Amino acid sequence: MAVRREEARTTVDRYPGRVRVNHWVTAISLILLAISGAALFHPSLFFLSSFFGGGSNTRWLHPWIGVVLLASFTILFTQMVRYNFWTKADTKWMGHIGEVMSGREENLPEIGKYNGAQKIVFWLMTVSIIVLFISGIVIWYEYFGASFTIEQQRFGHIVHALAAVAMLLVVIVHIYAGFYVRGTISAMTEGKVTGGWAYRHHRLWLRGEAREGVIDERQTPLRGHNTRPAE
Amino acid sequence: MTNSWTDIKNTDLVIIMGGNAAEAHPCGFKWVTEAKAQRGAKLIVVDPRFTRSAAVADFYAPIRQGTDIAFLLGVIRYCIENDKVQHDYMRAFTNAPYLVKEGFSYQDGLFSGYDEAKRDYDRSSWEYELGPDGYVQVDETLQHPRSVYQLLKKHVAAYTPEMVERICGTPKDKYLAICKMISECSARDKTMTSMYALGWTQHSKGAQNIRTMAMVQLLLGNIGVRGGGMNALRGHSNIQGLTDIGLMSDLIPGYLAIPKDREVDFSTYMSTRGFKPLRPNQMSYWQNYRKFMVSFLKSMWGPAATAENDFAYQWLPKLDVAGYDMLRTFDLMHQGKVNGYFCQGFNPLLSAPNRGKITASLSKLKFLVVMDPLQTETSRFWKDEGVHNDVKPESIQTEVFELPTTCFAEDEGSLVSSSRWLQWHWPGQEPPGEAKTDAWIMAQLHMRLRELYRKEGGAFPDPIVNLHWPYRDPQDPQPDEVAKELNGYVVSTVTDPADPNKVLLEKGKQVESFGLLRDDGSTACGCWIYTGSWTERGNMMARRDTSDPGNTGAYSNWAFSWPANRRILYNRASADLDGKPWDPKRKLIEWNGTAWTGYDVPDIAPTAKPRDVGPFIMNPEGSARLFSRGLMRDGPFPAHYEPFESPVVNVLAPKIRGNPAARIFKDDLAALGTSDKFPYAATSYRLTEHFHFWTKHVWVNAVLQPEFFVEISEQLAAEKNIQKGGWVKVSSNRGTVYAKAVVTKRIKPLICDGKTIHVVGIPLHWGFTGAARKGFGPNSLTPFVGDANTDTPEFKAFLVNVEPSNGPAVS
Amino acid sequence: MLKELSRRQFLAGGGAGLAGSAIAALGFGGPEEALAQAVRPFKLAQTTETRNTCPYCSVACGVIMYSLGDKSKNAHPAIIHIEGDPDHPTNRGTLCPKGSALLDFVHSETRTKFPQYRGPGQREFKQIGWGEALDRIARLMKDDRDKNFVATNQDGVTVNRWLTTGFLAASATTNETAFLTYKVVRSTGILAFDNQARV
Amino acid sequence: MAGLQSQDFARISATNFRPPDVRHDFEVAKLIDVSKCIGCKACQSACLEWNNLREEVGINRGVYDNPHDLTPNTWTLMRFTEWENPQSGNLEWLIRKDGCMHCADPGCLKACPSPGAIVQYNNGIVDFVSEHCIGCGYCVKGCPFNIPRISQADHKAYKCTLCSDRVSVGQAPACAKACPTGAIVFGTKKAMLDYAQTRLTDLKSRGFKNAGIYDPPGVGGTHVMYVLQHADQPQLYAGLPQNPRISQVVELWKGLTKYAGMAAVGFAAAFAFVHATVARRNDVSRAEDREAEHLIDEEAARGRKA
Repeated sequence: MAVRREEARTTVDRYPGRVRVNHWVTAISLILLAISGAALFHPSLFFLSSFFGGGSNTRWLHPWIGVVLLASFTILFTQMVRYNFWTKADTKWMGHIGEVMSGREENLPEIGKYNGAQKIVFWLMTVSIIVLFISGIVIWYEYFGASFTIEQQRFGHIVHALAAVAMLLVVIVHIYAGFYVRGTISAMTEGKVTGGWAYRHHRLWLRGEAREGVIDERQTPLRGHNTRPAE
Repeated sequence: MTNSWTDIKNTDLVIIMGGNAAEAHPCGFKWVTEAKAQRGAKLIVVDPRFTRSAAVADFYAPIRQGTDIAFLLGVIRYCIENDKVQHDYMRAFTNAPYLVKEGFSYQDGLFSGYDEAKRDYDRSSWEYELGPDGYVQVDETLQHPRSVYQLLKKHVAAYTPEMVERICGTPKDKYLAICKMISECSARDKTMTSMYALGWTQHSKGAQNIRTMAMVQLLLGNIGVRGGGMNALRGHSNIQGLTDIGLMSDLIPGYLAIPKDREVDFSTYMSTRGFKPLRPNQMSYWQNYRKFMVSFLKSMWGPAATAENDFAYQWLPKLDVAGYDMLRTFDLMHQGKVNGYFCQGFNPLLSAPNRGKITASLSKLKFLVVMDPLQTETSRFWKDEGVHNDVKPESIQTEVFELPTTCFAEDEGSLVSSSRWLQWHWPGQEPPGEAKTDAWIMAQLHMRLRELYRKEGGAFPDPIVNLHWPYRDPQDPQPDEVAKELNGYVVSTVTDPADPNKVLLEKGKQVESFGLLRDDGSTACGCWIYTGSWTERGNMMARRDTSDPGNTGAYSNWAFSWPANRRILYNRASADLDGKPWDPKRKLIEWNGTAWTGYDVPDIAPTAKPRDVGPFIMNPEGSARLFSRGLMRDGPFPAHYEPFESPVVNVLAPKIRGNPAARIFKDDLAALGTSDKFPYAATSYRLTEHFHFWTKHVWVNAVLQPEFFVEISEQLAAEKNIQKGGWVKVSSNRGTVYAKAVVTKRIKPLICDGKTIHVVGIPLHWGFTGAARKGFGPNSLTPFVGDANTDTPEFKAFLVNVEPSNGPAVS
Repeated sequence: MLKELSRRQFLAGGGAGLAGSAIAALGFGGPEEALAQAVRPFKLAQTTETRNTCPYCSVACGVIMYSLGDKSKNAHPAIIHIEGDPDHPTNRGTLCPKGSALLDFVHSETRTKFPQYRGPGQREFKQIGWGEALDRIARLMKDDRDKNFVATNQDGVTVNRWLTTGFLAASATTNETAFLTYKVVRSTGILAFDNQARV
Repeated sequence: MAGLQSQDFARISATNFRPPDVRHDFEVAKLIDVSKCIGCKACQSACLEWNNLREEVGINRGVYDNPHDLTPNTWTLMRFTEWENPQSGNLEWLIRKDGCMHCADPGCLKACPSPGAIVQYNNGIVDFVSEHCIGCGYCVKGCPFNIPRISQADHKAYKCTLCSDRVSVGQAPACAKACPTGAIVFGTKKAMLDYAQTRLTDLKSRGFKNAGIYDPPGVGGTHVMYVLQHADQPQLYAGLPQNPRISQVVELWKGLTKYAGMAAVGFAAAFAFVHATVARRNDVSRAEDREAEHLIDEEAARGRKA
C-alpha cells in the first residue's frame, strides 16, 4: 500500500490484486445469482433462464453459484472486516448523508478507508448472504429436500426471497454509489484512486497512507508528461 | 358356485365365512358391493382376522379357526328354536321328513359304526328306512323321532350360544346378532348367499364345514334361488375345469368315477351305479351314467373301444385305495416308492404341506419334469439357496427337466370360472424363447411313448397305442379340435327305431345336448357336462352377447355355462311346490301349466310337473340332503371337531383329536405339535396383492407387497416384545420360518373355554424365485393331514410359536 | 385419432411441431407450445386388441390385450398393455391388482424360455434342446412303466395301474389342454394324478 | 391448432394466461368412496401399468402400505388406518387412496415458476408438463396435500395426471376403470356430486351419521373427491387435512413478496436513475487535488520524523 507520485497525478493504492479478483468473483456471482434468481422468482422474468440454458440449468446452477459467492465473499470478508468497524466519525458522517448525496462533502468529518454508508453496505451484504445461504440450503431441493419439512421450506422460500430483495437493494446502492462518486471505480479496476479522491472522501485514510511514505515513480520529475513518444 | 358371480347382486344378505372374497376375488366381490349399494343388502364377515372383506362389512365377528361347524350348527339350532325356517321349502325339497334306519346314533363325538383302528366308519347305519316299495319312508309331520328333522334338532341341541362362544371364541352378543340376521332370510322374499373358499376347505373337516352352511341354506330356502346358493369361490382360473375334466386320482370327466379293484368288470362297475329313484317319480339323473361313461370311453379309445371289449373299460387303471391324491403320493415318494413325477403348472414345494417332507420326497425321485411358464421353486428344489432352501445339491440324485410353457397370453382355449362359465380366449403374442403350449408337450410325450411301445413293446401297450388321437396334426392338436371332442360328437349315425328313415344323430355332427348321448358307442363325449359348448351352431363358449333380460344377472347368451347353459343350479327350487316363484320379484323360472319357463334353463325336465318331480334331480331322492346318508366319510351330520393341532381340547368330546375319520399317515401323526410348545393358533391365507406363487414374479405386484410377513395382535406383540416391522421367528413342530411382523388391531386374542388364544396369520406368497424379496411360506410349518372326504390339507388351523428375531441371516 | 389426420395436416403439424421445438430448444417456448405437448398421446391408438381371460382366480375376468403390430408378416406382436374388458358381465372392465399387472406376468424376467436340465448331483441347470429333453423323458417314463406296471392285483383282478410315476396337473391350463393331459396320463395307467383344487 | 387448443386450458403456471370466456368444458371428477374401498391396490397397480411406471421392490415395515409413500413412480397409494370407533366400539379399517386432488385452485400451479410446466385444463385436470418442468420443487411447497414428488433421476416433478391422456379420448382414468368394487368412479363433477348423495343416503342408513363428501372449499373444491364415513374427522384417514388451503406462506411468497420485491428493486433502480440526472456530481475538484498534494507532503514528512 502506498501513495505514488506518477507522471501526471498522484495515486493511492486502495486494493491489491487478490482483493480485486475476489471482489469481481463476488460481483459476477451476485449478478448471475440475481439474474437466475429473478428468473425463478417472477414468471415475467423467467425468460432470463435462457441465459443459463433453460429453466432446469438455472435451477441447478443457481445454488452452486451461491456456493461460489459464499466462498469468495467469505474471503472478501476476512480481507475487509477490519476496516469496517463502526466509529463515532461514521455516525457523524451518516448525519450528513444528505449532503453527500448532493455532492457536498465540505462539512464532513475526516473518514478512514470506509465511510458509514460503505460499512453499512458491507454489513448488510454479510448478513444477507448468510441469510440467503441458510435459507438457500433449506430450499435446495435436490440435496436437502428430504432434510427439511415442507413448512420449513415454505418459510425458507419467503426468507430467501426477502433477503434477496434486500440484498439487491444494497447492491444497487453499492453500484450506484460507485458510479455517482466519480473516481471510485478505478479502485476496483486498477486498484488505486487519485490523491484528490482520497483527500475528498477518505482523508484520514489518505493521511495514514501518506505517513507510510510516498513512492516517487516519475522518470523525469521536472519535465512532466512530455516524455512519451508522440502518438 | 351353485349361482354365479353376477347373481350375487340379487341377494339381501351376504355371509363371508371360510373365505375372504374381497381379498382373494376382488372383482367378484364387486357384486357384493353392488347388492349393498343397490338393494341395501348387508354383509356379514366371520373370520379370525378382520380382513379386507370385513373392512366393508356391516357386521364382523371373530371366530377361532377350525370351529365353523360349531358356529353354524348353533345357527341351525337358533333357526329351529326361533322358528326361522322356510318350512314349505324344507318339507318339500329336503329330506327333513325322511326316516332314518334304526341303529343310527351319535355319541361322544362319534357316529355309529366307528372303527378306531381303521380311523373309518362302517356307514351302513347311516341310511334311510326303506318301505316295501323300495322308497324311503317319510313322515310329513316331521314328528317321528327318527325323521331327519328330529334327528337334526337333537344333533344341534348341544350348540347353545354359550357353547358356541366357548368353542369359537365369538362373543355371544355378536354371535346372536349374526344368528338373527341370518335367520331373517328364512322369509320367502329374503335370500342369503354364502361365499366361501379355502377358509372352509382346508381343514380336516372341510367338506363338513361346507355341508353345514348348505344345511343352513336349505333350512332358509336359499338354494336354487336368485341371490342365494352355496358359492364356492374357486381359487384358480381353471381349477373348476380341471376338476370337471377329472384330473384327479379317482375321477373321470364329468364327475364319473375311476373304477375300484372290486369293480372287476364293466357290469360290476355299473351295477353299483343304478341310482334307482328313492322316491316315486324322481329323475335320478345319474340313471344316465352308462351313456356318459361309454361316450367317454369312446372319446378315449375311439374305434378300439367296442361293445365287445366293454368299450375298453379294462384299460382304465383301477384304484386299490380311495385315491392317490397329492398327499398320499408324496407320502409314497417319501417312502421311496415313486420314481417319476410331473408338475404341470404346479409348485408343490410351496403348495403342499410340510415342506421339509416335500423336499425329502422330491429328493428321492429319479426324475422330475416341471412344465411351467415361470421358474418355480419346485423345479429348483435341489438348489442351495441358503436359508431359503437349505439343501445339498450334490446329495440329490434327481434328474430335473424344466420345460418352458406358454401362459394365458399366448394360448387359446376355454377356462371355467367359478360361475361354471366356459369362456374362450385367444392368444395375443408369440411364446417367448422356445416356450411351447402344454398341449404340444403332452402330445409330444404321447407320440414318443406310442412310438416306443410300437417299436419295443412293453408293459400293456394297448391303452397307449390305441389312444384315440384324431387330430389334424397329431404332433400338435389344436384347441378347437379338443373342444369339439369334449362337447361330444356322433360316431355312427343313429336312426329312430320306429322309423329307420328318420336320422336322430348324423355321423360326424356335434352333439347338441347330453340328453342325446348314447350308451351303445354311437356317440363319443370327452366330458358330458360340457355338451352344448361346441355344437353344430359353433363355439358357444365364445359367445359375447351381454343382454340380460329381466336384469337377473344370468347373461344366458354370454359364453356357455355347464350344465346345459344353466346359470343357477337347482333353479327348480326357486319356485314353490306349484311352480310359482317363492318371491315374485326374484322370479327365475316358473311353471306355466305345461312347461317351465323363465330366465334360466330349468334344472329339471322342461315338462316335469311340479309336485311330481323334486328339484334336486341328481339325487335319487329328488330332494336335498340335510342328512347325507353314507356319502360323507365322517358323518351324515356335521359335528364339531378340533383341528389336529388345536390350542384347546374338544369340549364336546375331549378324547377325540381332530376329525376321527380324517386320514393321517403314521409319521405325520408323530410330527404333530402340541399347544404347550406351540401355543398360538396359526392360519394361512392369500393377500389381495398376490396370486399364489405367480405374482412374486410380477414386478408390480412385488412392489405392492414385497416381503413375507406374519400378522399378530398388539397384545401378542407386547407379550413377546415384538416390534412392528421387526423380524420374528415362527416355528411349528415341522419347521421354522423368518418373517417381518405386522402388528395389527385387526387380530384380537380370543377367549375360548376361558383360555386366551392368540391367532397368528401367515400369508403364503413368497419363495426364492421371482421379483419379490426372498421369503418363506406357511407350508414350511403346516401339518401333513387332509380332510376326511377330499384330502385337502389342513392349512387353515395349526399351531406355532412366535419369537422376536434378528432375521434369517443372523439367527 | 391418428387415422383421421390427412397427410397434409400431418405435415403441417409436423412443421409446426419442428418450429415449436426449435424455439423451445432456445428456451423461449411460449405457453402455446406447452399446451401442444401437455396431453400425452393415447398409447393404445394403433394397437391390436385380443380378448382373453385373466389367468389368476376363478372370477375369470375378461381382459383385452393390446399388442404392437398389425399381424403383418414382419411385425412381431408383443403385448404392451392389458386392461379389463368392459363388455364382460362379471368384471365390467374392472381388474384387481393382479389382473391390472398382467403385463408384467407376460413379460416377467423369470419366465421360462428354454428347456433346462439338471443332472444328478449337479448344482446348476443347463439348457438343452426340446428333442433331447422329450426323448429322455419318454425313455424314463417307459422304463419306469415297463418295470413297475401292475397288470393284475393279488386277487388276479385286472387293474392296469402304474403307481411309480405321478402327475400333478395345472390349475390354469385350458380345458382343451386338460383333456389332452387327461388322455395321455390316463392311457399310461397313472393313478397318482391330481390337480391344484385343494391348495 | 395451438391457438384453438389454448382455449382448453383454465390455468397455465407462471404466465399471465387467462382462459377465454367463450368456451366451457365439462368439469370431470373422480369420486373415491372410502366406504366401498377394500384396499386391494388395484388402483396402484393399474396406475403403474398404464403410466409405464415401475417402483423399486421395497420391504415390509409392519404395515400394508407399500410403497411407504408417494414417489416419482408411485402417483397413487393406499394408506391404511386401523381405527377403533369410540362410539360403536367397532374396529374400522379406513383405507384411503392418496394422490393428487386436482384442486380447482391448485397450489402447485401457483408456486410453479416455469411457464407451462403446470397446466389446468378446462375439465379441471391439473397436469405436469415434464418438458417445461425444471425440477425446482416449488410445487411441493405449493401443494396443500403433499403430493408432488421430484425424481432424482431426471429432476422432474411427478404426480397423478388423472390420466389426462385417457380422459382426452373419453376414457376413465386407469385407477377408476380398474377399481373392482366401484369405490373409484369417474364422470363429470356434477354427476359425481349427485352420485355421492346416493352414497351418503346409503351410509347414513347404515349408521354413519357423519358421512359426507370431501370437496374442500379452501382450494376451490377438488376434482378428486372422497366419500367419507366420518367426514367430520377427515384427519382419521391417514391425515387428510381438515380444511386444506394453499399455505399462507406460499400465498405471501407468490403474492405480495413477488410484487413488493420487484417494486422495491425497480424503485431503487429508478431512484438511482433520477438521482443521477438531478443531483450535483460528486467529483473531485482541482482544489482538492492540490490540497491532497499538500496533505501528502505534510503527512509524508510526519511519517519520516516518526
